[in-house]
Amino acid sequence: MTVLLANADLGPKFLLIVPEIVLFSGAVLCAVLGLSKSSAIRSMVPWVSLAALAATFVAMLRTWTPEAAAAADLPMPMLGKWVIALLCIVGAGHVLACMGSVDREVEREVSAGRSAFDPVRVIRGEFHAFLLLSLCGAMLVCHATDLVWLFLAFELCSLPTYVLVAIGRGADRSMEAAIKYFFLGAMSTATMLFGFALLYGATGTVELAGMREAFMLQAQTGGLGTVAVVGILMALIGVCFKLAAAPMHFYAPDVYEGASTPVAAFISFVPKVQGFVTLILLLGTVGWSANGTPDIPATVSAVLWMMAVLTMTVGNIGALLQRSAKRMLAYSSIANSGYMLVGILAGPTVGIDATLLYLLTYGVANLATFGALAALERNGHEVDSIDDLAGLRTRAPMVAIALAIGALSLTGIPPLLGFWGKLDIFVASAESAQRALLVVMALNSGVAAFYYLRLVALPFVSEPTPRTQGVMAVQSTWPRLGALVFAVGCIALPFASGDLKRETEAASRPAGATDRADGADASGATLPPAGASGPILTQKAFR
Amino acid sequence: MTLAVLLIVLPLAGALLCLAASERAAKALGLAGALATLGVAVAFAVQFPHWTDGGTWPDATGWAVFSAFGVDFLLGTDAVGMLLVLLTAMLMPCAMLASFSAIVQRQKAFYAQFLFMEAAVMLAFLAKDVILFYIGYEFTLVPLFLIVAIWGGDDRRNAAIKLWVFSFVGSVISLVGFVYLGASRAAELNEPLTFSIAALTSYGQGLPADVQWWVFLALMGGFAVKVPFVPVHSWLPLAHGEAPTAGSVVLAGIVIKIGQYGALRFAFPMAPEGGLALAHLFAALAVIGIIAMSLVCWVQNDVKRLVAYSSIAHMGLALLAMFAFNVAGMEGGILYMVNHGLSTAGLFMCIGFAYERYHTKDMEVVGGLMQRMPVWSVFMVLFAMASLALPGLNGFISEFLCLMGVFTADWGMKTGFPGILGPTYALLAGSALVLGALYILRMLQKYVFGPLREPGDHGHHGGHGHHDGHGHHDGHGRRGHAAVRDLNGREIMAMLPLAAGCIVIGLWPKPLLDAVRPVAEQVVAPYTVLIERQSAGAAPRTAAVPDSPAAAVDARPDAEVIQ
Amino acid sequence: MDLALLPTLLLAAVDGAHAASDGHAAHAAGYADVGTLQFAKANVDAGYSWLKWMLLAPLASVVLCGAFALLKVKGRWPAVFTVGSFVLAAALAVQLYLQWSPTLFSTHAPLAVPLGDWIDLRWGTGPFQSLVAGFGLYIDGITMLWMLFVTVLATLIALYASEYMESDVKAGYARFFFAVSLFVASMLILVMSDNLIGLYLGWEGVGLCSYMLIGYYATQPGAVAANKKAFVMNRIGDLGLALAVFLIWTNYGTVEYDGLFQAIAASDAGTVQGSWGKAAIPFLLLLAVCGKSAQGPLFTWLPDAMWGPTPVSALIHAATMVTAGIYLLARMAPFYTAQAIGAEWAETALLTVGWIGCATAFIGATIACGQFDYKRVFAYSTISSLGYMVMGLGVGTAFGGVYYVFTHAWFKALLFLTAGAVMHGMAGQVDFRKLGGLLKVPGFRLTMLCMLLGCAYLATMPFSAAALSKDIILYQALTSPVEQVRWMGWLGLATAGITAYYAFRVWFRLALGPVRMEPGPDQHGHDDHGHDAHGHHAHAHDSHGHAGHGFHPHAPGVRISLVLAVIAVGSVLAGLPSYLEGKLGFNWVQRFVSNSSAWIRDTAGPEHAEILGRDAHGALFVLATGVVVVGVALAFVLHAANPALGDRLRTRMLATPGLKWLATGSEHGWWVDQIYAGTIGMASWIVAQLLYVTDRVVMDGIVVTAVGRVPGFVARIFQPLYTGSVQGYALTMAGGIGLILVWVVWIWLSGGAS
Amino acid sequence: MNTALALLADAPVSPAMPASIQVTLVLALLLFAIGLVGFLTRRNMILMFLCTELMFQAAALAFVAFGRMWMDLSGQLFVIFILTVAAAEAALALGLVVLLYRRKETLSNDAWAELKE
Repeated sequence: MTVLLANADLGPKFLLIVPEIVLFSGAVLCAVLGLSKSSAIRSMVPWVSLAALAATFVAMLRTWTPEAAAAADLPMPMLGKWVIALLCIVGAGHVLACMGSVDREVEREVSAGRSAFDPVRVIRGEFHAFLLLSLCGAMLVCHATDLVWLFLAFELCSLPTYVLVAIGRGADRSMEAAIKYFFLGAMSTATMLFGFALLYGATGTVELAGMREAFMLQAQTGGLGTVAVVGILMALIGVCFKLAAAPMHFYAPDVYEGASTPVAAFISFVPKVQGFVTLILLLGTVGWSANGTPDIPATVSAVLWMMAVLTMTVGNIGALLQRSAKRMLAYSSIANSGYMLVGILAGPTVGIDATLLYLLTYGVANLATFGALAALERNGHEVDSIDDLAGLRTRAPMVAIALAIGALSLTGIPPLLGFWGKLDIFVASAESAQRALLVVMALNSGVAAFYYLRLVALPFVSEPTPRTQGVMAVQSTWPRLGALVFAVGCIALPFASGDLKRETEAASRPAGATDRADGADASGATLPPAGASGPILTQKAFR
Repeated sequence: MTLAVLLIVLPLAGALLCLAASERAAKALGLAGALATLGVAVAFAVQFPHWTDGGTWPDATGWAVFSAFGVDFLLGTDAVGMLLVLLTAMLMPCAMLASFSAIVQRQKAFYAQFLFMEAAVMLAFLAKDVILFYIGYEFTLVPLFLIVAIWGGDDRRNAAIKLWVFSFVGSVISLVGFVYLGASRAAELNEPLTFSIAALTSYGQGLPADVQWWVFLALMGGFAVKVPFVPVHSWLPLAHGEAPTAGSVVLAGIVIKIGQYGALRFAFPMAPEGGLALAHLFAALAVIGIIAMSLVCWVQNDVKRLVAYSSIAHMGLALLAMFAFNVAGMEGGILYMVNHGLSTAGLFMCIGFAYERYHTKDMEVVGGLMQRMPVWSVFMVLFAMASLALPGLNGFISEFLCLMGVFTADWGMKTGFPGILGPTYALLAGSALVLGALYILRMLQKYVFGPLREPGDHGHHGGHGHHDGHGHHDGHGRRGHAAVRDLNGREIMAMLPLAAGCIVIGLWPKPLLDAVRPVAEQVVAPYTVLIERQSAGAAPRTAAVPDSPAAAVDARPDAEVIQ
Repeated sequence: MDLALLPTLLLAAVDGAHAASDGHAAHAAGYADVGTLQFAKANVDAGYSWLKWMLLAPLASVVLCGAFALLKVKGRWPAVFTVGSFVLAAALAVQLYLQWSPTLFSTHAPLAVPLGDWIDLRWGTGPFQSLVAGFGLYIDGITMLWMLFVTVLATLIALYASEYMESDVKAGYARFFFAVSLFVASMLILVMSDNLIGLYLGWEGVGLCSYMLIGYYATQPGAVAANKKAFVMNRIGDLGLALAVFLIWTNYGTVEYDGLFQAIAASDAGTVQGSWGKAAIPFLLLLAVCGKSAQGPLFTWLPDAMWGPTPVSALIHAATMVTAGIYLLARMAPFYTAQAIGAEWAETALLTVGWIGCATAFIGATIACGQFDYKRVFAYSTISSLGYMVMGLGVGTAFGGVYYVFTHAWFKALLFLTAGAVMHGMAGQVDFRKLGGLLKVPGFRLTMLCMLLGCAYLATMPFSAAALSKDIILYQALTSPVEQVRWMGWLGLATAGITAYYAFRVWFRLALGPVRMEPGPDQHGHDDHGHDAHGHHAHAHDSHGHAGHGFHPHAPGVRISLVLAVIAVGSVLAGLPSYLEGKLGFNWVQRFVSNSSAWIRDTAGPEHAEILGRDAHGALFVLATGVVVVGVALAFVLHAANPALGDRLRTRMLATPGLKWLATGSEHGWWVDQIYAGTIGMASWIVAQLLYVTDRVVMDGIVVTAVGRVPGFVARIFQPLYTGSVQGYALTMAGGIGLILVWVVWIWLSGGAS
Repeated sequence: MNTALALLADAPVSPAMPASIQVTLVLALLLFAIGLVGFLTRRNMILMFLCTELMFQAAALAFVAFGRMWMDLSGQLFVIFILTVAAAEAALALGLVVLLYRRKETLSNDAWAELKE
């Protein structure tokens, strides 16, 4: 107890979680308003959650200064800033994506007067509340200074997603998705927890900083003990479940297919953020350090390496066989986790910022794609089969454009956002001499080019079929708009890449580390005199 | 700089305008955009100061927009790039003119795709940064895919997918090479990450031989798909076979040139040791390609496919010549880009116009068109002769230089450029002269000359075409194809620039030769030094290195007996 | 003109002929070794740049005719342009001769006139560091000779064609003259260019024109097959030429004659020993010659080239283009010397040339005996005569070869033009079995007499220009110290006899005997088929009447007759150089050769030599006359006195198994075409088909598809793992983790912790 | 407490553990294994959930044991939070199970295996 209280001066910490508090109160508000009798107030709920996200963003900008972060002695001071911003922006996209789709039938019946308002049947409030809560949990992960906080934040992020999957659309499939997600999630969480226990056993503290010191000592005196290593591995298992990293990925296709499209979009992104932040913190604790000594145990990195390779490959080849768009995107999200694991493996100095940036690029492109799907309906039902997209350009041109841009960005076609994310990971793995991973990733993106192509070709090349008669954009314009905005983001954000890179580098800097020497600073690369290292080059060569 | 930027922005703007405009305005807008770009390109070429000294222009400092990724938005190019820019700017309006009547649906999209493609190609040719080049190089895929997939023939789906996957995988492989160079440079020299061509070139040439081997393999492997090289060529005949006329024109005239341009600009200079070590492999592939593909052309009955295969053979010769590592070969190879661009594009246009009239590309079904379309057949014969390298036309200059470069490669000690290929390769590649004549003339024989055969009633005319001219048969002939007329003014306008180019370059190549030579020397220089080193018994890399081929020549013992 | 003139004229020429045969003890030193070479440097004189009009005039006509063809303007203007431009060119050639030949003959220095840049690539200052080939003229003796007879003959034949092609005025008239003008321009470039690449330009240029003109009747499958064949076979030769150019450049660092010859003269026989790089040059050049001059293995395109309109056959495929090969050999004679490539290589090269020519001459003659298409007979006779010329250079007398080129140009043109006149009249009948007694047909008498003259010359009737020139070759051969060369001489002599036979076989069959005029299929005479000339068409058909009945041939008109007469005179006068040699003290043609790069071969053979133990000159005269007389006599017996006998003989031969092959063989040209088609053609066609199938089915169909399928295939393997049951997933997850751990432990145990 | 810190200071590797603690840890491991095996074998959703609870409690037990070993309270403190979260999960799980039972009148999760490849 005293240990905690001893160095638990909560002032700065509290200051830093103001954004989350804002978000939390937003969630509560949503839950309350959702139960209002007046449909006008009920229909305000999405706007409230949007406002909450906006407020969170502003609050973050205000509170999250380097000084404050340093005062709160977080292991990675500026990590939270990036993550919260990311979650606010993409989260807003998710809110837009599920506008008008949550309990649509109920509202229609109520407005048609066919049935009276019944608080039990209306779920909009809970839905948005849980959505915000989950985001809140993902944000809180960044504040973790000890395993307890980490575990709690982790669960706060996870549990609401189970509910979201269950209530997203009142169909059997979503139920099935929910139990799969929940039970397997519970199992992996338990495993992770046991891993935490072992870590605690190996170090005698739950403080990340303390554990780090302990591991440092152990590493210098004959390496980490078996207990520690096993603990790390078990913790990794729990994390990888959230990342849907092979072999913990099996649930993903089923769950995404079962969940409603907006929810699928949500769980394909937010748990990844949560997972990767946790992973980064854990690895940092285990001994990852900016100056690379001592590094994480070879066993752990070997496991991660194999996981990365498997994840990329499983995701991409799995996606080849799918006819269901959501299932295909599920596999694609698995593959993208693999790419980000490559970034993690590239090490703290070059890898983390690449991974953090990739989170953004993936989130935006993914949302553009999923959002486009969410903005479609076929006689009131979700559009899922890829064949329903044939000739979409004639029925919903804007949606088709968003879909295509999102898919191209996921493919990594320059100059779209996705390309820059991939490029950054490429560079990171090359800089850290992970040649094998580089090649595997390249080949994988070659495979990926094939299935993403469908999302471009079907809407724009194929002609409409009888089957696609009923396919049209949902009557609420917001999902369409969201998808479009994020598609535009895919085009526009690269031009802000300088700032983005700066932020990610700041975020990836561990506490007390000085500025990276060899980072790509935004001041623009200055060319060395030609022939400096190439003796053969003639003075006249192309420059 | 502004002109260079305009070259990229104008087509983009034009494309967006096209998309925004109405179907009816699309043609005009598209053509206007392309012509405006042509104007800018000409202005650019007029201002270009380095036509004869191999320098690059403009040398403005880049727009730091992507510099976070080590990418400098640096535009500028040398004489070769300029030539390709001009070629692109010239071909685009022609291609559009050629498709006014051929494309009836989704015209906005069609012309927009071409302008998108033009912007991308311009970026690729103007980039002074590897990643910028890659952006253009890769982005051409999207419009190209759509053009083939939407406006293509019956098998367009298969063709488009193959085109997409092949090119994507290929370019990603070369991207790996680029990234490896850039990143390991930054890591090794502990300098900020940069992808500027100059920096990577100087760094790559400093790498140990085995690393260069891999780098060259990655870069060239990627570009080999685009060129295309046997055995990764099989997407091209499909793509050409299915693409609409303008698509084939642009694909053959410009897009596959990006592959060769990449080899010239990146693969060769950035990993000379690798290039040297792999030269025989690629040369062998090229020779196989030349002979095999020429023979395949000989048994084609689908005209378009025939020309597609022929361009595989031709590009094989161009690449082979580059691997000769001497000025004649490199110069010939580079000129081949331009000349092949002109003549093959012309052939595809002719074929396209005939296809528009008869809706078949099968020489068994349609032939002897000279009687229906004399003017068309004049162009056809002209371009055919150009592509079988008839002296006095453009094809000859490049093909002759290519063969000469390859042939004289191992007398290099005298020429000042020790190559490693030689007469054997030249002899094998020289068979292209004969085989080329064989298949091109077979095409003319069946397609242009001979008795008139038309889809409707060719059975009737089979064998004895001399019935056809007779008055009492004309009614019959008309019933078959009354509408078939000779080329109209627009179509002639579309082909005139190409024809003029073929003749002018053929008779007055000096400006081109002078423009290309310095660049060729730059590319060849490192290889000269390397080969000398090897022949001089592997002196250590730190040995003093002459910095110009001329000096390299002086450094060498003169008396050289030919073995 | 009239037959009566001929004997007197010939008698008057006898002493001249003897004067020709003796005299001339030029350096007949060795066979391959001609001592040290030296070539006068060309003197550059821009004052002669007016010569460019010789090229520009035909090119202007090309442009005009092309415009007419494109704009479909009907009318006779193209002929006017063409003839006009040719007249101008000829006038300029003559002007050049008058103005400049004295200087040439006194200084021996060729004239060099730079006209402009073409290929100009310099990457260094040193030797071998530039490839320069400009539009420049290099004019020495042989150039001037070719310029003269090409332009003059071209003018005459164009005039002839302007009537011959009348019926095409509304169709291909402009196209025809477009090609003809282009041909003359290219031919002049070929002979006047001052570098090998320029020569290559003309070389392929004339090839293109020949292609266009053979395929002039583009609707005829045969014609377009023939012109493809011609072009491709020539391409094989051109490949040889290109490789030769490469080798020349690699060895001497330049492709410009002037520097090149100086370089050869500078090289010494010692160092060149065993350098294949140099030794290969003459053989590659020979390959080029085989292509262009229809020699050796590549001769088969020339007979098919007869698909072209007859004036074309006369101009291109008899008089001028096909002699480009001989020009090349003469021009490149320095490469066939010991100093250039070493003695034994030089001798081998010369012998090869000789044998190729000799064999071709013999084979061509034998095939000509079996043909019934008189035009094809003349085609094979051309092959045979070209063989003689090549053999001439092979046995070491460029003078003999070139002289025969000169004389042959005239009488062979005459032969073809008379043949053309007959076809023109007989609705394209080319089978002399269906014709006869034309000498009696009004209007055809002049034609027949001209043909008689032509045949007599072809048969090298004694004292004819042909004989005077051909005997130089035979004399050189038979008196050679080298035994092989002597054998060539004997074979050549035999060939002369055969030639005499088939030449008169044709004439007897056509001119004598009962009048027989079956109209032809109207294929060659007026070929406007397929061109859109409708109304005119019907008319043409009525007037010439397809049906045999009521067929009345139309006799050649003024222009044709005039040209025939002029060329007949020309072929007689072609002998003047020899006739007048006694008076002038020099041979007009020989003087050209002596003042060219071929001067080393300008000998007419040793003055005093023996054949069969007799004085060479007398012996050769007797022998040559003998074989001719025998040949003509045989022809007379079999085809004039008693044609039935000839036919019976043939049927008898066809009946007897032992001799069947002889008759049929010579009829089918010894099946050379069939053999090529059956071996090389078939083989490569099969290979090509296989390659195509491999590419589509194996490469694209199987390999690519397979590689493309691999990921999906792998995915399918693991698909069963996605059972959909929670426990299943939990199990696979656990299993996966387990496997990974096993792998980790394994690499850990095996030492290398990644 | 202080001893624990001292231990941490001078003995980086985990201190020698009393037998009792070893027994506890083995017990925790057994619990975890049982939970896992049960999860993998049972089809009844409530039992499966209980198995995950077992795994949670195994972790809790391990925490307690290690806390004892290190003479450190934070282990036990962690347990409190674990219990809370477990309760939350229980609520969620049971709610879900009820919902599912309403729909298909069965507790076997084999009824819920339609989503698959």
